[in-house]
Amino acid sequence: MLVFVLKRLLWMVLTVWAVFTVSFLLMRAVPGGPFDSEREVPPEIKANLEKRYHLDEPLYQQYFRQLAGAARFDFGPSYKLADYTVGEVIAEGLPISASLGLLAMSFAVVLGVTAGTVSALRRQSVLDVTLMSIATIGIALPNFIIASICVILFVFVIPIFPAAGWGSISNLILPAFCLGAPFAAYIARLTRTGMLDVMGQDYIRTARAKGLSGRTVVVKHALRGALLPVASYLGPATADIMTGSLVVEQIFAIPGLGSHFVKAALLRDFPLAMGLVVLYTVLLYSMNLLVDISYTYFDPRVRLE
Amino acid sequence: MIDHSRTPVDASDDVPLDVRDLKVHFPTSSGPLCDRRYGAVRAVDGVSFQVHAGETYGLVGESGCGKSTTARAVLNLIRPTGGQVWWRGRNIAGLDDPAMRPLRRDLQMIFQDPFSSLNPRMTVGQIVGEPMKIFNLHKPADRQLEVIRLLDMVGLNPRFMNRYPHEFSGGQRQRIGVARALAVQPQLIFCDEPVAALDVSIQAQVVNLLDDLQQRLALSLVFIAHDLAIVRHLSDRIGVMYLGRIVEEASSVDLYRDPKHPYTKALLSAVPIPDPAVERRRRRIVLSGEVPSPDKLYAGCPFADRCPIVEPSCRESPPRLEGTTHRVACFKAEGG
Amino acid sequence: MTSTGRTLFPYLAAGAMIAAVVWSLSFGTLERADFTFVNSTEIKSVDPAMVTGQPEGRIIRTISEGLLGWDPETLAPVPGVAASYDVSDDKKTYTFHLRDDAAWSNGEPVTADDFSYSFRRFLHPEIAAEYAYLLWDVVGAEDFSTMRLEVGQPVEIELLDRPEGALPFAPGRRISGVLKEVIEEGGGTDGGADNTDGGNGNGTGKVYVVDVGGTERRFRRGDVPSADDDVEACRWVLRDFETVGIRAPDDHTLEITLKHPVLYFDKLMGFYPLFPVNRTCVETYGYPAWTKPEHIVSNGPFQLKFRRIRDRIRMEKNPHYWGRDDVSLETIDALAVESVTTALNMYMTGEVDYVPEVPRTILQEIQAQGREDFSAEPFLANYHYLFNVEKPPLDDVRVRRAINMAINKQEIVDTVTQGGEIPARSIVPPMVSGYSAAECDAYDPEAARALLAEAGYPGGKGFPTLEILYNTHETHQTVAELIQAQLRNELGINVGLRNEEWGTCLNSRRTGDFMMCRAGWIADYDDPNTFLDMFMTSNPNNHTRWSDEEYDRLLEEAAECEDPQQRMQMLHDAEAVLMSEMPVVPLYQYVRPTMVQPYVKGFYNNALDVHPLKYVSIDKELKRELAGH
Amino acid sequence: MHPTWQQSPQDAERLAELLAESQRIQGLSLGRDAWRRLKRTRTAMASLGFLVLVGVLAVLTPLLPIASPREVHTERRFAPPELSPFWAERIPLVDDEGRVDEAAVTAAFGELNLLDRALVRLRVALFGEHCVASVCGTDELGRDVLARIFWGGRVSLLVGVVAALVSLVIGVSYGAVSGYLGGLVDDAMMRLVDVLYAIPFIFVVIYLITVLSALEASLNKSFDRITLFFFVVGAIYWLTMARVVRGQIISLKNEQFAEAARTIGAGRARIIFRHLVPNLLSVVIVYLTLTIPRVMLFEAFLSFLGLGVEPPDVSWGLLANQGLRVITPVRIYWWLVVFPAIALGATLFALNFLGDGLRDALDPRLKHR
Repeated sequence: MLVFVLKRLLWMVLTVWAVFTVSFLLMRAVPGGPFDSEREVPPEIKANLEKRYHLDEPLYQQYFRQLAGAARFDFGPSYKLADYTVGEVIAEGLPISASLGLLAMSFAVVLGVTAGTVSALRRQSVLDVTLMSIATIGIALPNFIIASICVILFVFVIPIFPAAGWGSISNLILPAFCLGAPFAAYIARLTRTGMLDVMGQDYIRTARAKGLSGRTVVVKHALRGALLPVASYLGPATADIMTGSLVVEQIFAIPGLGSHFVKAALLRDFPLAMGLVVLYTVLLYSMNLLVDISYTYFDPRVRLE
Repeated sequence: MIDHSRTPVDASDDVPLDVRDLKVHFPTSSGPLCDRRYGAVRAVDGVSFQVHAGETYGLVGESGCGKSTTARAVLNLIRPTGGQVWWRGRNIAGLDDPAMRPLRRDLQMIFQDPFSSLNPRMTVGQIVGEPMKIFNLHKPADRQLEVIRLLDMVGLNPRFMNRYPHEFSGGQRQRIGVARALAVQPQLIFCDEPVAALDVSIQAQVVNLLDDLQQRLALSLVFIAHDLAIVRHLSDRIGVMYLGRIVEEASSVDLYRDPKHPYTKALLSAVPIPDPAVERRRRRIVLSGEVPSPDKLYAGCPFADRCPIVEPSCRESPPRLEGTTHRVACFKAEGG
Repeated sequence: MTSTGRTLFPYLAAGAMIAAVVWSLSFGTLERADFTFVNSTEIKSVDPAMVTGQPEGRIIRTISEGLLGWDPETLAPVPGVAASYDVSDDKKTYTFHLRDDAAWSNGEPVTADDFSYSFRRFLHPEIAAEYAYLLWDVVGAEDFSTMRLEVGQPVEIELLDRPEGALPFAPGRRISGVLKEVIEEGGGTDGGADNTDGGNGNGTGKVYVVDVGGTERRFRRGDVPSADDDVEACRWVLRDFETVGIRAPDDHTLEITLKHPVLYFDKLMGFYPLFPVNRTCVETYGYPAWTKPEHIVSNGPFQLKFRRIRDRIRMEKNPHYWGRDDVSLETIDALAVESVTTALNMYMTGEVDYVPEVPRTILQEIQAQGREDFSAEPFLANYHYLFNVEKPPLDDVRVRRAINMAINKQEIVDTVTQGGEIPARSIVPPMVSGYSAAECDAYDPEAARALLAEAGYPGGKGFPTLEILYNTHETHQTVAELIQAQLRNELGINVGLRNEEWGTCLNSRRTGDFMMCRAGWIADYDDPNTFLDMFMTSNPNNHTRWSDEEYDRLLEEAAECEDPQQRMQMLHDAEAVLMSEMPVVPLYQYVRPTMVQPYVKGFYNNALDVHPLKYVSIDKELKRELAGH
Repeated sequence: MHPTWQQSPQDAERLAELLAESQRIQGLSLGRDAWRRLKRTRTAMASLGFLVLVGVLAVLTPLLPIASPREVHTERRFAPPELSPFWAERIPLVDDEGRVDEAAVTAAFGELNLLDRALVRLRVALFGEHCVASVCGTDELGRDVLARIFWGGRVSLLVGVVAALVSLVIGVSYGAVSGYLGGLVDDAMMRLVDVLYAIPFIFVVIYLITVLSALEASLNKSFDRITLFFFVVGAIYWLTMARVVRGQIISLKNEQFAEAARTIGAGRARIIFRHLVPNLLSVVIVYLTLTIPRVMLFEAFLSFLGLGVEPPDVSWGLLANQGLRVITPVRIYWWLVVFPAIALGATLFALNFLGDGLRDALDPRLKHR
């Protein structure tokens, strides 16, 4: 196991490097620079600006400069949030995104797995159809529409939550719900399928035949096997939910990382974009590593190679 | 008392399968987060045996002694760590899948678990017909007829060929497995505890089927079981395995009449004898101690810890399998 | 995974989730500030020299104060740190008299030296302020800023070592001298002008021969001590700031000398990039550390309390501010809320007091409701389409005019923008004070068709597909879609749309990869020049590739002109040229649809959408009353 | 070689009889068997019918008597749904001489291909210039929402199908191969997925657009941005599928039937695609039905970056995006949210039910339950 993890960490360094390099090249290949604006800066000042941020150096020098920085987790100052370094931006945003994301995720997992299991056990009953219909709606409606509707309902019609902001519990519930809803719907569907697959298998029949109670069979035997596809999905999903909650963040004015991802790219804030890319890669990679380890839990036959 | 053991076939010179000093070691790593020990499970640790043409060779031992692993290693389903597997004068040990492919026509296997060894998404006809397709046997038009013949041969109603495995009972499924193995007209079949997962009442049917087929088709069989009673019924010769090694090998008759290794004796004593009088008089040998973990290393006889007649000298060096027709690996056994 | 691991796994997973939930719930609630407003986006910086843009301006205006300020209603210059100022007869020298009681937030007085230092920093190439050109009308400032040097000119050289006892981020030791010669590395001398220094100072740089107090010394720019014995390393070689027209004869007097009269120079002094920074603070912590709330020293009516990225900037009253008695608010929150809908939601629930923008889709509705807290006042900004006059058939002025005449601007403002925007027929909004704008052709599809036929495309036959480029934004898209329909219907021209995200779009514009392109312009100060000079041949903002000698000449002469009325006439004439040549189609003048809670007093609409918060107060009675409803 | 493998004549006779009999029972492939069982599931068949209908309508949209999706009527902006007069509206499609006016058709529906033109002509022949009222209301430029839903469906359905195919073909094969081979190959393949997954696609998209624009300029020929969009979808949407499939394969390859397949000499490809992949179809199908809506919404985001549909063309994703702007506490233009949501939702419902039906039909073990 340790060997496995170490090996994967080695791979991670490689992956991060590859992502870094490709992203760097893409970023620089894209037209438009960080100091472009509707109001053209006089060329002399632009030259001063570029010099200040080392953008006048040859590309390979910039690459190695940034790579060296990245290796020390120091991406330098952000171009567009000039008072902060990339590190500070991430340090402020990540905990918020992470807590919101994990809250949404735990909500999604609990709700999704429960709904999926119930739905699978009562296959083709009214309950099943209802739950799965809700799940379908959750997937079909983009979460900004869910969020908009929630705001109208729970902020204006029944004023129980504040409209937006960050700080208190009441600020957190609506966004976490809206963020988690599509994921819950996904998980519900995946769980249901996995569950149906597993319930048809012989070891479950055997377990039933052994006289184990329905609950034990479901929880101890079936669910474990059924969650395998869910686990595969959860890896990237968790990375996404912790970093890509752009829309929900905007609607509820939450100062997480989500908006930075898009804005840094659109505004050509190279250091911030690089920092976020590396962060995301590491996050995604760790999540996938966790998923791979969790395979051995869900299916004991799986060996970590 | 009816003697179910069979008379040995003529010791022919035709020895298609010759396994020499086969070893399979699995690297171990344990502990939740760190590898405390580096070592290897010696699942198969120097197994040698020969299978004659048209012979049934029984391989017996407790669960986990390495019987299945031996079969898999011979068939190159897992990579042997060492040793040689001679098949018709060619060492096939460690061949990769593409190289092994032509040989799969000759060497087949029947699996232990009829429930998971059949693809649930394929019909019986597809399962049995697939090997023919792979090896391009028969004209495509004749294949269905061939499938029917095979199903008929293993005692299944060919009418069911469009059904899926889950619609069959365990015994029927095992017959499907047998038909699949026969589809390529093999010369040797490894039967990996083919009846262990079946009800006792069904076991006999399947064993009889195999016995019957073996004789009708002049197959060589390697029959693996943890139960001596079953093996005795259809084996010509029997090898007894303990902790990855063969500790005794003899003709079926000899082994039953005159077991020499204390482990064999213990195993035999557990076999019920269908005669109440004899059964009552019999003294059972109950082995003490636990089955040791195979990742432990032994300087001496691996059976020493549980052996009722162990002596200090047994723990010094491992015993070798000695003898000509009746071979035994025990310092205290008198030579066969 | 071992069996222990296997049994523990679900509990560990659940535990991690619960921990996250508990942790995320452990945030406290903030007390609402006296005045909370939506500031659209996270600001780039609070350093006046680093920023452009309205959100930044709102913050800097609140925590800092320039020599002059703007009246919240009329935008006329009002006293700031300078209690008064004199203008010389030739309108080239401004003398500002600083008040005695102006103080930094640490209690120290604000002196003329502070401004001199701040302007120097603002102009310095190292800071690379984007707005630096605002001060280039000051004598010598442009040379200083752009590192333009001439032989025989006094120069200052910043060495690598700092004077003893200097603060950690203070500049290096400076010596003054006279530039004798510039030697290009690798031989050859360059006696002429020397523009921006391209090299990194190592190897490819230049050697400056300077006469320092009678001895000739050689300098090369670089970050490490020079290996050459006879060449010294230095950080900067710039025009001597002593020769730049900014002087502080004493603590309370600041003298600024201009190259030529700039009639709006007093207004400029109220523009936030020209606000001062505290030298001690900057030199102690360096950028960006000095901008941290725990370090920053500012001189405005309020000071920074804390900042949370993309959440809020909390400011509180500066107890040392000279006009503290008239400042009513104690705390201010500026929220970085980007979604206009969210801003509206927060406003409607009373969480904020002022939103600078309202969703366009509801403007009609909200106007119909006749809400008193809503206003949509025009301000000095316009929306226009640029032509690339090098792309045929747009190189024909008749085609450009025909297109202009075929666009129904009234329909655009009535149906798309909806906020009461004013259809524009000139590039300078008519509301610019003291100016009468020159207008282009009015909407006349009949004449447009005739003109297009004259240009060789009767009924749009043979006219190639026209492409409109815009950066992705709902309004731009809808406007473009509408114009697409109008041109097709009126002229029979096929119009394609191309949307690009911001960076790509700007690049396409700059490289001329467009036919027609959407653009907008917001005035920095209340003067026609801010709109007109961007169409001069040499102006980098002129993406149309249009060039007209008469136009350039008129603007250049206007810049030198001392008589306001004559100047305005020249500008008018220039605009007339522009509007007959039509490299640009003015579409409409922006309005700023804003909402301000009725209990907010001292808040006025004005042409620059600037709202100094020191005048703002809260009518607590009314607020309670309204909340009671 | 063994005499016993040969059959005796009377045996042959009996077997021929059995063969005939078993053929009467009819051999069924998994596909045909599944189809037979699918036919018995009412919801699945209804969903299939609905999807076919939606597909046909999408193809035949130019034929339908609906308004233009792009004609701007600013005087009717944000008009709520109205039913009467149901048949009074007209769109100009015919010139003075009663022939179909190509310019007017282009103005109303955009550049059309030959088939669509033919359909429009047929429409004019059938319905004249009549079209139904704005039963779904109009948007902020007064464009008919019903027409926009129909024309948007053409794009979105195509997007969904392409995404589904991509993740099915590339994702499943890639994940299956990676999971089955394991070891270093698996590591390398999955790391590639990680890299692709982590590269910020905004830059990829902007870069692609730039390259395409340059190409257009040099070739003097314009490309459809929607084609490029399919490439982007192709590059992104198989990644998660690959991971999901890989996880399943890793578990499945330990099943004995996989080993059994090896003993009968099946090659890797055969084991993966004939033995393992059919056993994870259920997850694949469900995942597909989950991917399609995501791609439809993703398309809207990409058209923000200048990829995907170009206004005034429309897609469901773009319609859904309006939702953000029209739900405010001051006024809710509900029809701009509800009708596109119904279109999207109904399609997804049908997809899901069909998916469920398919997964059941493809799993022979569920036959008797």
